[in-house]
Amino acid sequence: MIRLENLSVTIHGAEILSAVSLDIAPGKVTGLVGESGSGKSITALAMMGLLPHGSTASGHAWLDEGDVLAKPEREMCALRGNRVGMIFQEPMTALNPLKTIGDQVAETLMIHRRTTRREAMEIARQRLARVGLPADRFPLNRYPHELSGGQRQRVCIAMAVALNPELLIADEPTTALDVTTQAQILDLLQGLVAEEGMSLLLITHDLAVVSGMADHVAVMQAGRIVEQGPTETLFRTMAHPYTRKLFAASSHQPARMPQAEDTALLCVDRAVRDYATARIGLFGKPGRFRAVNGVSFTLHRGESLGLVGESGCGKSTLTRAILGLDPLQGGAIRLGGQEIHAGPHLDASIRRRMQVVFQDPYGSFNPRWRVERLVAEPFHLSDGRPADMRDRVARALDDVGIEPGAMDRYIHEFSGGQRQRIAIARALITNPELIVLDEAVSALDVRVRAQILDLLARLQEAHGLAYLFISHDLSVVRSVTDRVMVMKSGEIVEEGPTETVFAAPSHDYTKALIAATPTIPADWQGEQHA
Amino acid sequence: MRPGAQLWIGAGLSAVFLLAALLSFAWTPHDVTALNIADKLKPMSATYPLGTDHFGRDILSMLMVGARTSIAVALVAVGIGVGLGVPLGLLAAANRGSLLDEVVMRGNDLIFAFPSLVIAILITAVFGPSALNAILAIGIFNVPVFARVTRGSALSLWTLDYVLAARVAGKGRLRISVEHILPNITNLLIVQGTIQFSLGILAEAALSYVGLGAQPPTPSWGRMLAEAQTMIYTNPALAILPGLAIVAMVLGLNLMGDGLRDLLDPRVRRARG
Amino acid sequence: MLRYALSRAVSLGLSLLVASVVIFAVIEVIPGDPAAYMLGMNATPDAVAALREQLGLNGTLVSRYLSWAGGMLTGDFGVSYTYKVPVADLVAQRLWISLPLALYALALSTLIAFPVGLLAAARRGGVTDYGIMGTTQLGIAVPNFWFAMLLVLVFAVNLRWFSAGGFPGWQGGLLPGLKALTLPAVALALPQASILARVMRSALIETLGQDYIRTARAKGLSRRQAVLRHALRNALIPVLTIIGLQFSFLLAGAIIIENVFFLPGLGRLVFQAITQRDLIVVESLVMLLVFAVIVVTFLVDLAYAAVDPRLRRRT
Amino acid sequence: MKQLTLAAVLALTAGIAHAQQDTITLGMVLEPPNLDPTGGAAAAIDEVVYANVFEGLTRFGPDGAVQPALAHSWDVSEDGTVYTFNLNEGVTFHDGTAMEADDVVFSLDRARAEDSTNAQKALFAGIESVEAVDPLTVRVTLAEPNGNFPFNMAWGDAVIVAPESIETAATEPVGTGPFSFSEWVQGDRVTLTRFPDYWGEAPALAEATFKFISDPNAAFAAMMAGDVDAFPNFPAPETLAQFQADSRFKVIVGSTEGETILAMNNVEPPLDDIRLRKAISHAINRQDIIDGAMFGFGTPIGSHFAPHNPDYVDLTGLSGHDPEVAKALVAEVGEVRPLRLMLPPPTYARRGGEIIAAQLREVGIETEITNLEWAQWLEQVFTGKDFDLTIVSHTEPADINIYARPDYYFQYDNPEFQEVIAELGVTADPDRRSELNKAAQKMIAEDYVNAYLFQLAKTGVADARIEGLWENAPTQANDLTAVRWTE
Repeated sequence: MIRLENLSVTIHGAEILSAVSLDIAPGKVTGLVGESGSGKSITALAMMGLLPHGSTASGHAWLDEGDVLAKPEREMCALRGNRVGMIFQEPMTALNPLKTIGDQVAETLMIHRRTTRREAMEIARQRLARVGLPADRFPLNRYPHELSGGQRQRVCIAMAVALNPELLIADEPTTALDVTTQAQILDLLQGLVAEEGMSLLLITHDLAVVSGMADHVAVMQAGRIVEQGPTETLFRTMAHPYTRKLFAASSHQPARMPQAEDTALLCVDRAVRDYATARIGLFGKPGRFRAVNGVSFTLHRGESLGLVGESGCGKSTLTRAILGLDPLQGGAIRLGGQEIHAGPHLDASIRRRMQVVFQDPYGSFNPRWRVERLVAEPFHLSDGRPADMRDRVARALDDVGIEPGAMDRYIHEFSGGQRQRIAIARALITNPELIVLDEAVSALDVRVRAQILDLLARLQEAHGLAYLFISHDLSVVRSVTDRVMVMKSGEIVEEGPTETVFAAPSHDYTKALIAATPTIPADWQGEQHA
Repeated sequence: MRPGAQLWIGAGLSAVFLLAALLSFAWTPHDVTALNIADKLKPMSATYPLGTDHFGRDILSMLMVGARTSIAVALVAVGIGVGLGVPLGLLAAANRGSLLDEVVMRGNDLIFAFPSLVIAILITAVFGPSALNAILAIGIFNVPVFARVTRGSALSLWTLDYVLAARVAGKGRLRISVEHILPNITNLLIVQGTIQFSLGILAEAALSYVGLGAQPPTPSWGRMLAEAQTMIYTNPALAILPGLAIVAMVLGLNLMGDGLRDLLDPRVRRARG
Repeated sequence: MLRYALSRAVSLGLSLLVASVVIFAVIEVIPGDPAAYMLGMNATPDAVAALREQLGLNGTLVSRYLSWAGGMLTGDFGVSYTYKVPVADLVAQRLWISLPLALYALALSTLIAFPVGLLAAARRGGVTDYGIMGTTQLGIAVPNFWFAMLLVLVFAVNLRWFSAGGFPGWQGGLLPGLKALTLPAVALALPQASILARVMRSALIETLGQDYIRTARAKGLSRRQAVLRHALRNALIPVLTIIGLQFSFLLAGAIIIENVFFLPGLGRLVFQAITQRDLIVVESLVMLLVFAVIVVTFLVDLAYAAVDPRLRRRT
Repeated sequence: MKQLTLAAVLALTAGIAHAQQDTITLGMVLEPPNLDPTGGAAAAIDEVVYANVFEGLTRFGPDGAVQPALAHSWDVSEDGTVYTFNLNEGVTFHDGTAMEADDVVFSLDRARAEDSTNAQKALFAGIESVEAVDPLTVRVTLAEPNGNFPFNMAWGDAVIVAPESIETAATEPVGTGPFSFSEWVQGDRVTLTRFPDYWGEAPALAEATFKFISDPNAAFAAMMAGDVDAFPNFPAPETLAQFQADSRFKVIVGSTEGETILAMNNVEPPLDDIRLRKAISHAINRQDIIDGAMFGFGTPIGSHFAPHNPDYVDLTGLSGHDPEVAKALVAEVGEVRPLRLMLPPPTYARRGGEIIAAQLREVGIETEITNLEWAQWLEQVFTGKDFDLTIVSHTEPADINIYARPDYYFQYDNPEFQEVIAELGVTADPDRRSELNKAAQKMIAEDYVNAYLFQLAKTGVADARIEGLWENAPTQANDLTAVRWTE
């Protein structure tokens, strides 16, 4: 279909891709996997001729007889959307908010085929139905903001395949989606390839997704393809060390010994949390939406408790209530016997026993403060800075593997992984008994994630910490928690020891979740189990 | 123009006027308060580098002292805007959706609804024309601008994790506003400040053009323009020079504002690249 | 959509009420008695007192406010002290000059700003972009009354293409009227066009960076098609706000320009009314200007909902 | 060089002939608030209607002398308390109604009534009764003899109006004059047209438009661009040189009744000390003020009297420009607080004020300038007397009698002076009156009541081909009865 030959790309002088050669076979699924920053998206954009401002490409991208890189812009326009379609990672912003979904899909047809608007809309209706958005439930005059993330990604797919292109490029199509929606989208893509003879270039950072989808896989590191081959042979052989390291990290199990005591630390008793929705008209009463509906559970000292659920199930609302950021509308939450109620005037003694680590390493720190002041902020709770503040900060940083000299530097000088380590140091500074980890590793690359999980396991043993581990990623939760709770639309639908829940789920929703999570086939990893 | 170039040209131009204003405290080629009718309407010469006006006063000295008036009025007016507007904006953002937020926002819309020049004229009619009243009149209309800019940018910061972390660390809304929010919007306020400063210069010129700004004998560019207007056919320089001074200063400030925004706002720098 | 318009209308009504109280209070405090002004230096005190009675200046503050505010609602704005003509007629007469001038200036400003802003955004970072940015910086920096002076000097006195000012009235047909408004409109339009062009440019650049533009390009749209079909409409929203603000400024802000061109517009009427302490005219006029601004902002809000479907269903 | 090209260009374009020979457009700075001269004091009202639309029993001529008008003659009783006016026959108002004795009775009674809002009510204070003897004769009885009564009846505020049309006089004036009101576009212009059956000699002009241009620059541009034919009181003296240099225009320089003075608050310390007032008078250089503020137009005066008046005495010597004397006097008086100088809007005040402030500073007297609008000046300075110094031009004819009123804003109280004025009021004999006038001038000059600056010049610009415009301004008026185009 398209054969890349020594494709190299530099943007503003920095070399992003160097001598990438890849043959995308027609009618087949080619996987391109690598960590963020490895250049996989740039490869796709180069093929589409959509490289950003100020970049230069060399080498060839043979399509039938012509070299795509050499084609003039007019010919590229005729090619894009017609013979090569592309979808992107962020469905929420990929559609023009001011145009209906019908118009946007029909536009691809009208741009290339000079068809009348009526014909184009008819074809659009069929393609939308084909991608799972039948016109009766999703009329063509709907606007993007009225659809969920998954549904919008389906519209993007409909747009990309409206003219039955020979190649569909999917750049991290499901990374921003929930695991169940991801499974459906991947099935849809596989169906399109099978039924319409389309070839698919699937770009992702998730080895499990690639293992389940691709016929041929290429592994990229820092702008180079380090290894490529048929999927099963590649997983079995893993000739290149980087591939092995990548594989080991994604299935990493931190060594931890459960050391949960039986004394209760955090008790959530029939917690209820409502949101006021927009009021109808100036005088209309604001509507109520129940996000957390009577949740109860107990977290024991030293225990790792997981809370799993898809976005919108209410787990972050529950977390904010536990942290005392939002008031409860019913029930109560007690930490070590003392009740938590929202607002800054919550007694400092309770707050000192609980700390939090957030998801986004880049949003968790005030860019204008030095690391020392960032880590020492929780001292605000122990009314006044302790005399030995600097060396307590140094000890905390050392504890998380950051050299104490970092104290006087600013946060923008650190990588994502280092920032999460500093966030953990901040959480440790007041020797809390419970740390709430709200999607703490979701934003990290798989190898960095493995290191952080090891760190958390070590700290738990050293300080006897209890963890409340909140995540949408089942495989991570499975590897780090003693007990797990599955949450759906505001309620805990299942609870129990992690291994039993994962091995034999009782609730249907849990079953669906586990089935939807892509995993690398066990027998492929026979020879070199980490 | 690279952002740097805009910044330096702008800063250079503004500095020229700032220096002229500061210098005028100590020395001006001629005393602006002394009139000698005999030397009226002289063309440019050695003794009078830019000529003299209809009272025989040296135009260069008038422009220097005029710069002092304009800068003082515009600076204090921006001060009022920041002093009142920023805290209001921070409070409104801290208590989003509360009554205070609604009152601040409605108050802003109301002040914006008033035609600024008409209100300025009213204020000077009530309290009598003077530089102080011009400052008041211009200052009032700076408050909603700063309140709106502060509230807007503060709102987006309140959603960030480090503010949540601070709340988890038990800090109150006021303390968070001062320690976390304010430092991170100062860049924006500096840029907005330069723009409001240049608008202040224009507003002071307009007010003194209709005779409501600084009163004689303190010179002001706007009034020089008004007095020179009738002689524009016989001595055009009289009217053109103060106009050029206003344009140059405001241009300088705006270029500096643009340069600062590009320099301080990483997002713009990335978009440019 | 209707519920959205209704709730906005009610909150605007409230602001109008507050505005009327503020205006009345400020204006009643102005020193200087209209009656004394009208009767001049040799007037005898009892003549002044008689005139005050005649003009109804002696009622209590509250009673005068209620009669004024009540009158405003029914369209009777009272009678001007100095001109002894109903304020409504006076304002209507002057509106026939200020409104066309404001619209003329707004049209000029928009017609210049759109293409210029579009060009600058399309050629971002190029020489044309910096050239345009430089000239718009200059346009903003020029005080419009000074620019008006230069226009009169060049076009009216030297080239004699336009009259130096004054307004022949609309009876003589549209063209002479427009001709008289051309120089003032250009003087007003220059700074506004510069501001609008800059807003247009930054709005477009912001929109061109959005993901859906990349999606459009991936669908096969050329760069130009992507801008026209997708970017332009999304960039319209911030531009609409600025146009709304500019119109309300032009309506009342043209005071000085009306003075330079001795146009008998609303701006000059307010200015003269303040100097003559014709308080009833000042109050009514400022109230009208505030009302006009609030109506314009309301219309801009509705225009938002029309352009952006996300707002339309918001109850 | 610049002036040459400008003049050349204008000469070229002026070629187009003025087709309309019998209409004229007059420029005016201030728009009249309304058109009823008996209801308001604004000079602009008289500038439009005096002698054109409305007429009184008597009227002022171009030289200020009192001439017959609606009353062709009048006789006075020996004791000077009874005046009998004989009215012209066949005089009609513009609405066709006849003008007879009962209209005169109505007008005078209305002006002197208890609730009258006439700005010059004092003119009618002396009247005891007004009766119509017959349709063409009116007898007016005064409480005490008043030689000035015919002079008082010539004022604009004493014009004759009809009861039928007085209601709408403010917006549609109906008078007996040669021109009738035709249209008023507020803020822009008033148009008068010739009244076909005028009782007197018909005017040469068929239509006259008064255009209101307050901005001096716009006034110059309008004159240069030919939008306006004549500007009787041109607001920008600094551009007159340009008109003088241009053959298409002529500059008419005359004098007015406007004595421009630096008024001092004689009651408020330190100005109650005559030495300080004397110092101030000597510190002032009149010629510099005339050149700086009025660009050379204006004649210096030594007392509160119009130079063109036969009884004028040149007392400028008493307060000549002598900084040394002024400094000595100031030293004598000792430390003086900064004096508040309040300036009304006209250019003679705003520009004159800056020059005077500088001149006083040279002799050690500091001043604080505050610019006021007329309304504020009237309330704070004129009625409130809350000021130290102010500059104003008194444009009412022969108004030296204001120094006899202690309550007047500069609060001068000299019984001896009040006797002179009282006697002047009652004597009709011209020689005695001239002696009294001269004594009055000397007295207020020696008391240094105010610093007398200059007589406001009447600087008018007109198309060279227009004749008949007043040169001087004995009263504020634009009498168009004798105006015509020569070509």
